[in-house]
Amino acid sequence: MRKFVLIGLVLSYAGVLLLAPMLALVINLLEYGLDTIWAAITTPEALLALRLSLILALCSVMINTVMGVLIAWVLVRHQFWGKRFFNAVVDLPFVVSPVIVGYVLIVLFGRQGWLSGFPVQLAFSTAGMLLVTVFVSLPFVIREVMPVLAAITPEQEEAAFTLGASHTLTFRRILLPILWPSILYGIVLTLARSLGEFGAAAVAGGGVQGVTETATIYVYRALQDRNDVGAYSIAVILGLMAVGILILMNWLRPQEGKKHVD
Amino acid sequence: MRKLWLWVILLMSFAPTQAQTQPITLTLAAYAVPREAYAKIIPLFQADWLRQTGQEVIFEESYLASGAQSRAVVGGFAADVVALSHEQHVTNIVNAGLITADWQDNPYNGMVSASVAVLVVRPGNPREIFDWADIAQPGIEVITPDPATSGGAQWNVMGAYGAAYRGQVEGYEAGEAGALQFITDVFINVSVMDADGRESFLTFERGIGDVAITYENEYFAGLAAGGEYEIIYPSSTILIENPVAVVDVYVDQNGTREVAEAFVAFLYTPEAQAAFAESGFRPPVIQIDPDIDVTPEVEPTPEATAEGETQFPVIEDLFTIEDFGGWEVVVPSIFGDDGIYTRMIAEVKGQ
Amino acid sequence: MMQTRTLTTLNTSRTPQMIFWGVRWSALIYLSVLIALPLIVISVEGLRGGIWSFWDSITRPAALSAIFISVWTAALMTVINMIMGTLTAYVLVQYRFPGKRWLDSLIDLPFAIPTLVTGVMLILLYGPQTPIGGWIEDQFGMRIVFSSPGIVLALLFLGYPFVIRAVQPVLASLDIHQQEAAYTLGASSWLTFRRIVFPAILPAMITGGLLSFARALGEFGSIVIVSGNIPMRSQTAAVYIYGQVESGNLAAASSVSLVLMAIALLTTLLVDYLARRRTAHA
Amino acid sequence: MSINLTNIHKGYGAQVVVDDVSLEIESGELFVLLGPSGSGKSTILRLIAGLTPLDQGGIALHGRDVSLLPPQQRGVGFVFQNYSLFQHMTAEQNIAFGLEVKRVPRSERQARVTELLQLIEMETMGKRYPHQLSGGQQQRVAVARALAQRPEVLLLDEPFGALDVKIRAQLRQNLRAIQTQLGVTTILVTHDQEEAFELADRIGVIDGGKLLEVGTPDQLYRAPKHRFTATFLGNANLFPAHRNGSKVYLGDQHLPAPPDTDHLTGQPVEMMLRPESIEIALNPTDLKGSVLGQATVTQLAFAGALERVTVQLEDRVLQVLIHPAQSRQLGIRPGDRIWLGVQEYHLLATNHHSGAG
Repeated sequence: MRKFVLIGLVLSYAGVLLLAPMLALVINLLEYGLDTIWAAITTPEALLALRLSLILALCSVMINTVMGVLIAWVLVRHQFWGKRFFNAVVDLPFVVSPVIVGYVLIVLFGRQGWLSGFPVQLAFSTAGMLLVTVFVSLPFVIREVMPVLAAITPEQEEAAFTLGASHTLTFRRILLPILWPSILYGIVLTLARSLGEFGAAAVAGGGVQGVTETATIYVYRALQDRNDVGAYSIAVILGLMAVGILILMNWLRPQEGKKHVD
Repeated sequence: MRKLWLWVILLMSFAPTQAQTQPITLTLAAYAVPREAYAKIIPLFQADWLRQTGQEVIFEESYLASGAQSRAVVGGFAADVVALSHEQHVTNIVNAGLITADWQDNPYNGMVSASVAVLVVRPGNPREIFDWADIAQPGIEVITPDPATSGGAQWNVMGAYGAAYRGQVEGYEAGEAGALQFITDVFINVSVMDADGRESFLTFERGIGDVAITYENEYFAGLAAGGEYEIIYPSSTILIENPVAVVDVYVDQNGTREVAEAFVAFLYTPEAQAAFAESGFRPPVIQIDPDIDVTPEVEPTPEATAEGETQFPVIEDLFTIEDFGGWEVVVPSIFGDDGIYTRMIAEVKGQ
Repeated sequence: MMQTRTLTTLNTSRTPQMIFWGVRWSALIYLSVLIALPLIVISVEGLRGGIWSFWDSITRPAALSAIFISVWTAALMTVINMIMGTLTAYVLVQYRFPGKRWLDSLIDLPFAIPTLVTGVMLILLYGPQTPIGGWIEDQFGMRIVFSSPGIVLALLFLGYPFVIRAVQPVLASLDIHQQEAAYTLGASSWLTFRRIVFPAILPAMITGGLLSFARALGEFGSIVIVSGNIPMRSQTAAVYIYGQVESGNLAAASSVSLVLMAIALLTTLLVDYLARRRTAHA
Repeated sequence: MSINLTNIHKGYGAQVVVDDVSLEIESGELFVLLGPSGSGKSTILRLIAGLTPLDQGGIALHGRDVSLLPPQQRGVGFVFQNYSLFQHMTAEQNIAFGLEVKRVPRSERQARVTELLQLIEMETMGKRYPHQLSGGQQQRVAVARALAQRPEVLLLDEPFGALDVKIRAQLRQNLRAIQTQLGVTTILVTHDQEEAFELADRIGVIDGGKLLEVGTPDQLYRAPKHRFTATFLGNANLFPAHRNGSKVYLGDQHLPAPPDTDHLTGQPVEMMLRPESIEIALNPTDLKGSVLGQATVTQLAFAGALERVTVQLEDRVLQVLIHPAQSRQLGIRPGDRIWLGVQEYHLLATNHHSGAG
């Protein structure tokens, strides 16, 4: 009896909190009819915005995967002064208001910024948007990889060393396969966060249509332009991407009793 | 489609400094509200420029809140032309040394469009709001944007404040004390303050509030999009003026001075002004040409139509920001850290 | 002693040593540039006018209340989600029921969906013109969106997975024998939960809760859409910062950011400490 | 000489872990490093493998100085206490890994893996993952993996530590057989004296980072030089004694001095009596060896194949092991007075104390 009460309670909470808003969005969109929706999605601006979002997200995933694994490695395996401080600040992007992130970029690289002599145009450019996207999605790979890396005993690597494997070969053949599920999970989280970034990218990029406008900025602007069908359809596309990511996450989420992939 | 992408790639790779025969890129940084108007004006200008010079103009348009746009340009967003809601935002760019010429050196003082602060109510005006005084009544829910983020919101505050200051609001004494009392009573009624003017009006459209303080053009834009509400013209209100300027430093960098100046000049032509009028903007203070019909395509309020009125209604007591010393005085004294409004809002909402 | 030193440095051949240092330095420099640089910028901008102007910026009524609103909405969310999240994790681990897999997948949705879209969805569901939003306003006279319940609701959505994902593995790895032992000793299942299960999962609950708290403090995308943004009433610190940036008041924006970051950093340090303590116990 | 350690030294800060150890190990020998946990024996193994950098001294393998080489270039096979199999690889892949690293052609690799699987008697389990294998099986795979490259030296760090007693005994025999068959020079680290006795050609006893003594199991058991060795390898009754002339004096008793102990004359020494070398009789005339004196039985305990008798000789308490049959024949009970004799005894210098001191 109590079992059913608890299950019912949890299902209704999750339903009201998570499912209902999704349904509201989809229903509101479908009222426009498929032709209108298709037209709204295929406007050049919408496509360019989606394209930019995808490019930024993919680039940020690549950078953060490589650097994330490296940083996780250093934070787990190396001993150095200030390690605990570095360990704590890794989570900072998690909590800094994205608007501030965008504005810091302008303060640093803007026309009269601290580093205005920087050779690459970062303020109000896609490069700058990439930088802030990389920043806000930095912690995910690191945080996923660190515990797994910490759980690997050094003997596995030492065993490989005594068998003649170099450091790089050991990393590739011994560590990477063990870390891979957590890296993938981190990648998916990074992808999701990058795709969804709004505040920082809007401030850092200036939101020029077709140039520095991402899908989320497009949704925001479309709402302002009373282009509700455009806003809802891109929102639903982002939502569908989220669902795709969700499926990936569920598939990849490190599970109990399945620690080692066969 | 394909062609556009090609251009985007091209534009991202190098700065637009092409020879005359090649297409030239003009970057417009505007505030969000006149987007519909520019959507009509830009093709007209492109055709006009092509006809005159044989050169194609490609537009990069950015529409953000006016303050954000101004900051972006100061921060290095190399826009050729800025069209903002608020003179102060252009002044910021001037102060940053990016606009070097006297941008107000034209018959319209650098202003390209105008509007007035108005009240918009639900169909049938159920709460019986007819003038400023009515929105200060207890129990009326008022929507206006946040002056901290929205230039437009400052116009709204100054419209209310100014009308009371001039003794045009029933029940409030003329002068500073009465005006402060009036905006205090109004802001007690304010329930949502969005980041910019358009967002604020959308909130009203979504069913929040009994009355929105907004701009005449916002009302017409909403009406055109199928919104159902009524406009109330206060007997006394402020004339809203929207500046446009060429950013000298950037046009010289981009090699776009000629086309940028031509574009700004084009905004004053009858066809461009007609496009502004269609979107609900009044022409700048000095009538460009009395013969031009600047009637908005959209029918104004039913009452106005009934009276056969097709022009923008005349405001009995129309005042400007200059009556209060201009923005350079008003911004610090009203909206500054220690300004009248800033102290008032902390007190009102802190209760 | 001399000999000692020579031998240690020479022991492993040069290449791995260089890789070792290269890896460390590139990782640390990358972290510093990416994270410390913004931190420095915010600190310098926030403290540019001296400590008193900083103090002045953060004690201004609107700033103080924005920080306060951010903290209480995030705290309320954290408490609710610690309860509902633990319950969800418990149901997911203990019971089998149709739709369990779906529920398990759905929980990560807030991680995946752009928060701006979350805001849009909430308005479409609870806006005053929607059937649900209208009904609630008529029946209870309570407004959801454009008001503080909207903020809490957006944060609840955002923070839901954190506690669940922290508690779930701990619950799953709990020794079933402990619970069985408690049953044989005559303990009711509620007592068993309270005395055996609860103490075991409490650290995970707190870790997940604090993480979601820190995450909620900085939330902007959904809040900017659903909050009423009334200073002193429904304006959160992140939106206040946005307003200050927009109106060109960078010092005030930086000051409030510093306070937010300090709160968040303390929270993450607390999480770190708790996690450390948990592993020490295990 | 297959392995040659010269004055090797390792410390962490002020803590000395390996203190000036020198050792020579013959080709094909199975050498056991025996010591309590924390004695530094594993560290010596890691120093030889190059997994821990050396502070001082030299290590040569088959005449080649490897002191400065990384582990990859030392050509040693290493078996870890917890096996450390690669969890994401099958048994076969684990064994083949080292060959892959050395770029051994596929066919040859396959042949070698099959051969090794046969050697460890796991021909049918090559496709299994470590988590599908028992502890003993994992341990055998680890040995096979270490042997795959035909290393000059095989190092085993407590290889049976995590296994239960029965499997341990069986694996010991396997290992000894494999080692003899391949003739690979082997060092095995353990804290289990029984394991050391069973496997070792020679044993090195280590305590507090110092290599105390080296010898065959028999030597070390019967004639240890150190008190630590005496007590760590089996049980020993130790009593202060002194040697004078051709006699050893143990309190009032005196016994003939063992051969080759002249150098201990005049020094304080300890006499070591192994429990099984003490005889019990009801009459002194029944004793075969030297008479120790008359003692009182205080306790009798069944200890499997033998019976443990605790006796008190004046103020000394001795442990004696006798056959149960003899015990029955004598019919002794606690409180009985019996005669003690000794056939074999050994003298140790007292100042040769164990430990780092």
